[in-house]
Amino acid sequence: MMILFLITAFVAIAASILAITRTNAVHALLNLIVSFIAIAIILFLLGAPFIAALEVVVYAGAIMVLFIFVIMMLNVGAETEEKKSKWLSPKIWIGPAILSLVLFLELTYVVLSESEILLQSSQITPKEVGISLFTQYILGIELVAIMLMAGIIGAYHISRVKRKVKHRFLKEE
Amino acid sequence: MIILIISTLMAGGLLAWFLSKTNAHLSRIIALISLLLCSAAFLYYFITNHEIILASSGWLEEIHFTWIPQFGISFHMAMDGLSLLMIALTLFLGILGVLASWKEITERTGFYYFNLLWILAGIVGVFTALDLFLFFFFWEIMLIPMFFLIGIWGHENRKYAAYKFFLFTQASGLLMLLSILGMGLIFYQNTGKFSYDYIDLLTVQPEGTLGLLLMFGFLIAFIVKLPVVPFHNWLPDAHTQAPTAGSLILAGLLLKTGAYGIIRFVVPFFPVASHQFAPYAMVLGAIGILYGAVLAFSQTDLKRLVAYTSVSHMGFVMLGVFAFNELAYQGVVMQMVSHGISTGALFLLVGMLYERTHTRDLTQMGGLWQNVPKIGAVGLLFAMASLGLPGLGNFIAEFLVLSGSFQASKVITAVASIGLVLGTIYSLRLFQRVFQGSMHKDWRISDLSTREAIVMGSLIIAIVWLGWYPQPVIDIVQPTIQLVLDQMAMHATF
Amino acid sequence: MSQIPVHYAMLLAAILFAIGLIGVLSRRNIILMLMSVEIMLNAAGLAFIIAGSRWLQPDGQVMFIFILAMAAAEVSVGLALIVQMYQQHKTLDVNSINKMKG
Amino acid sequence: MNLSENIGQLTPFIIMVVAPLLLIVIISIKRNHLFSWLYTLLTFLLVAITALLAMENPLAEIPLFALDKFTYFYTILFSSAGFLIVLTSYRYFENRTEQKDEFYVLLVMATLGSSALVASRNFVSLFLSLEVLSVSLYALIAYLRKNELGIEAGIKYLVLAAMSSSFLLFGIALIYLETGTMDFGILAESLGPNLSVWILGGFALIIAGAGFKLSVAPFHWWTPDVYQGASSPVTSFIATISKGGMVGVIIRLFSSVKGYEYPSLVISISIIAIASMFTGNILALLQNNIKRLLAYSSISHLGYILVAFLAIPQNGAEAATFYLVAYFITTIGAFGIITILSDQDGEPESLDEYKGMFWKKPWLAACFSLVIFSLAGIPLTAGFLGKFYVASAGAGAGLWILLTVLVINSVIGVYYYLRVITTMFSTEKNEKTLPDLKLLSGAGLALLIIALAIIWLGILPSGIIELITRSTF
Repeated sequence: MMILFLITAFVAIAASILAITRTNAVHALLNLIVSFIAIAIILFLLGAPFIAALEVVVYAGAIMVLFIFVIMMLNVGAETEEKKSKWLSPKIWIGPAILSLVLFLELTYVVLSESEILLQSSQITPKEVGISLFTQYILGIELVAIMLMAGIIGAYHISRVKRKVKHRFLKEE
Repeated sequence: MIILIISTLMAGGLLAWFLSKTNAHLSRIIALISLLLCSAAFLYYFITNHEIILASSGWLEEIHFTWIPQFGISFHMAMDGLSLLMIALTLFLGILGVLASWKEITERTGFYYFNLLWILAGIVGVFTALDLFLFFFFWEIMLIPMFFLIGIWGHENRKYAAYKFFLFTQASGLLMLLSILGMGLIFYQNTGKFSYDYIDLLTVQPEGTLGLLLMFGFLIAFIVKLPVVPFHNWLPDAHTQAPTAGSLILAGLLLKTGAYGIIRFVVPFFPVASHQFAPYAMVLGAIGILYGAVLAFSQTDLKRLVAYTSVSHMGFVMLGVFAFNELAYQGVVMQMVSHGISTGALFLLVGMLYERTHTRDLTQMGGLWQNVPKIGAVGLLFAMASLGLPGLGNFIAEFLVLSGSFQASKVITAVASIGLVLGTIYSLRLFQRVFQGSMHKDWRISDLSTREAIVMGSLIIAIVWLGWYPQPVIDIVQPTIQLVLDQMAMHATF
Repeated sequence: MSQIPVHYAMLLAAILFAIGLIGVLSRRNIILMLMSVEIMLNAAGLAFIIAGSRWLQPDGQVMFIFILAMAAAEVSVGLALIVQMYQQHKTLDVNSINKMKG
Repeated sequence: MNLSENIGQLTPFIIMVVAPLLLIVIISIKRNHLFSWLYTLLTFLLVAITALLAMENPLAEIPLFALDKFTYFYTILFSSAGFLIVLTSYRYFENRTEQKDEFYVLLVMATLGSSALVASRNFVSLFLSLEVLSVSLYALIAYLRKNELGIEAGIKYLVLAAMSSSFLLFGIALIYLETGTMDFGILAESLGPNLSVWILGGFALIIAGAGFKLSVAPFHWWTPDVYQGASSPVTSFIATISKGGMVGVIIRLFSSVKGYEYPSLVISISIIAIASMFTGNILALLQNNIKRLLAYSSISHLGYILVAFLAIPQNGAEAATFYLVAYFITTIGAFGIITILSDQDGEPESLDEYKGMFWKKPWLAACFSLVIFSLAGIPLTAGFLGKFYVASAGAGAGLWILLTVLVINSVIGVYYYLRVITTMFSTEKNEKTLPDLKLLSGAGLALLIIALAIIWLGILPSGIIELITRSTF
């Protein structure tokens, strides 16, 4: 249990350090995703499986995809063209790959061992969280709704392009 | 009565400002009319009540409303003999100020008279406020219009002078605010309710170091205004750069608020502390007398010269106030009034000469007597007043102060008396340089106009009257002096 | 109570937080700065889960969900701003857009 | 627990939730700037009125939030401030070709965030309200997209705000970890006389996060850039409502956990207060850009408010609130005037553009002078009474060192405020023409209200003090 935690923690820290030291945004992003997945496993170990799933789905999934989207959208110009060839060099992907491998092995071990770890992981069940969320924190949900609304309006207003530019990624704009 | 004067002045100021768009001349007339109205009301009040005024020993007229009850602040104003006298001086010099700027101010007249009248309103408020918060309020109200007056209509270096004036007085004023808060707090701790009322705070009597600290808060504000030597720095600049009426009001009235503050607040609030501090204060006063006189002697700028004489004259006030006896206090009050008149007159003269010659430089002038004998005669009279010639108001004042302070400290008084000799030297130098000697330029200038003659004439009457028959002034302020001395006797042991 | 000592877990959160902070302060590429902020937010979320599991309360997890939502909203506006900035300045370097001084 | 029973108490908030959503729907059908403007004015007015009505009968216990008089007072303050900001800015946005209506939507949402922030009695709601406010602000700061400075300011603010939010969150997490609660009331009970390292660390991080929002030194670096880059109505909003929300919730937190009883907290807040006063005032001395000058001056004003914080047992909460009211009116007035004087080319930011303004536009310049005097704390204005209130509370709590610093800073402050005044009264010729103000326009009305309010608070403050005393703790 403890050993699992330490390994995952090491992966998370290593991936985060790699993420903030990369010069290329996409490489940083790859590392960041690994870091988030590592944190998801830690959340799982801490007894919050639901949150662990959310971490993977929303953070490592949705938010990071948003980043990738923007990075790719902005990647225009000659300088990036020449870098493109280096993207696939092993130097870049070997780090995240190793870290991911460690996480994968760990997960496999957890799943196969079906030990007390899985049992423990649901001390606070998603049901409890849900009940709490929709009773005690119902007004918080309302505020989050408003916040997301403000985010949508703001993002829409700021990024709206007046000139009808046909961008290679955003044809329908 | 008090309210009437203050509100008339404020309303007159606003009116003068608003109407200046249609006719610039109108604002002068409105300013004059509102001042005359106030004076008339004041005279009427004085004549109908003069028996009570001379007989009573307390507050003549009291206005008391609750204002901000949460802080125990009330709208409390009252007038006693001292206030009455100072209001009279304010109105008198105010009228002269308006008359003096009749020709001098040609631009932006409306706003000018607005400022002028609001300064006067602030000064009247300072002289009558009995709630310390209210007092501070008026203390600041007279500051801002003065800042504009110097900053907009002043001479070449006006911005610098205005800033200096404002920062000096504002900084010291805020220290006073802290002291006021401290007094209120002690009162709160003693009685469980907040009050900034003068009468209430008289009972506070803080002791020891605390008393000294609180006293310094007040005292610094007042001696900056007065000004006493280490804090006099702003004065020559402000006086020199201000327009004539500005210098008149600065010297004649604003400096007096400092003296008034010491008599009214510092000594009664902190008899013990001020008694401890008295020797130093008297030394400061004596230094002021000598320092002002020496510097006055070495000036070449006419206005600066007169400004430094104020420093010297106000040294007498400082000396007298901290002598703590009746004689000295009578002298202080006399000095306040007669200095207001004599220095005011000198500033007016300088202003008149400047209007005609466009210079304030002593080295440029000389031999003006042939051209303008009337101005010369008036100048001679007020130079004499300034040096303390018997028969004129200043003599009585200085004599009383010196004989009063002699009882308190012989050495300091003796040193201070040298100031009288120096006063003679600089006054005569002033007169000689301007009016006698050879003419450096071929001045062709006119003598006193009727308006100016009225102004100077009334000043001459006032100063001569003070010199020959000062008793009414002394009688009027007697109750106030008695109050201060009683407070002193009650709490401090000599 | 999970078997992982609270202080170890908090140490991890703190380290991640510090890494994120260093990232924000040292990187000049605006996208990387935003990513570093995400690391910081994530570390804070982790700390909430640890605290929640210590007290066996769902509040920590609720808070994490809220942080998640906030991060999403922030990133969406932030990326919109970045796109706009890139269109105006053709750069992602925050130093080179620094027009205001004083 | 039952929300439907307390519907009357919730009305102001419901209006602020529903109104912007409805406006979005209306915008999507047809855009009309005048309509959006009037609609928003009406919204703020309704919020203020319903909050005033709800104030009569407060104390509804609902989860996360405290709907007490304090909350309603601040809600009224915020909605009135929002009203005035909107009132001044019609022509400002009309003159720009951008799409204008989203501004109003975001403004109301941000005001909701600020009001909810004050109402928070739980760290969860504190965080969420703060984020509603912040997310709306990111877009508002960069609202004029053509303005490069706006985008720059928006990005700076976003990164720093997100960073400060994570500080805040980590701090909350530490406190939660140690005490097991995020509710202010329960937290107050579980704090012992000595704070553990974790809780101290938590508070330190919370102070850092909150200090960023309040823009007090040393967390103030963003302030001048954002003030300059954002459009004036938005700057006005940041300077007032956004900071006011934080002040309100900190007062609530500080007085419920009795923060003034812990020496470590008192010392750190004192240091922050002193640093803010000096930093703000000294850096403002060097400024020639009026918006940056006001930014630095706002840093020092927040420093003054912090002094009142430490005097919470001695009317400090009232003093801070009163100071805030005075600061609100004054700041909205200052930025309102800049807004009014803006034209298509931009805003009059350089001090030189105000040269001799008094002789060309006496009314506007007189209003501006009044505002500046109020900022400087000269009697007859609201600012003076605010300062007096703070000083009196501070004196009551025996904070003489802080008060001395306050006095020194007031004098330093006077110097640069006077510079603005003398510039306006300067008799030098200035070719630059400033746009006219129609007295009967919304902006004219707003200025009139502001000027009257400054004088009213400066002369007869007892009514509002009474109200504040009844609505604070």
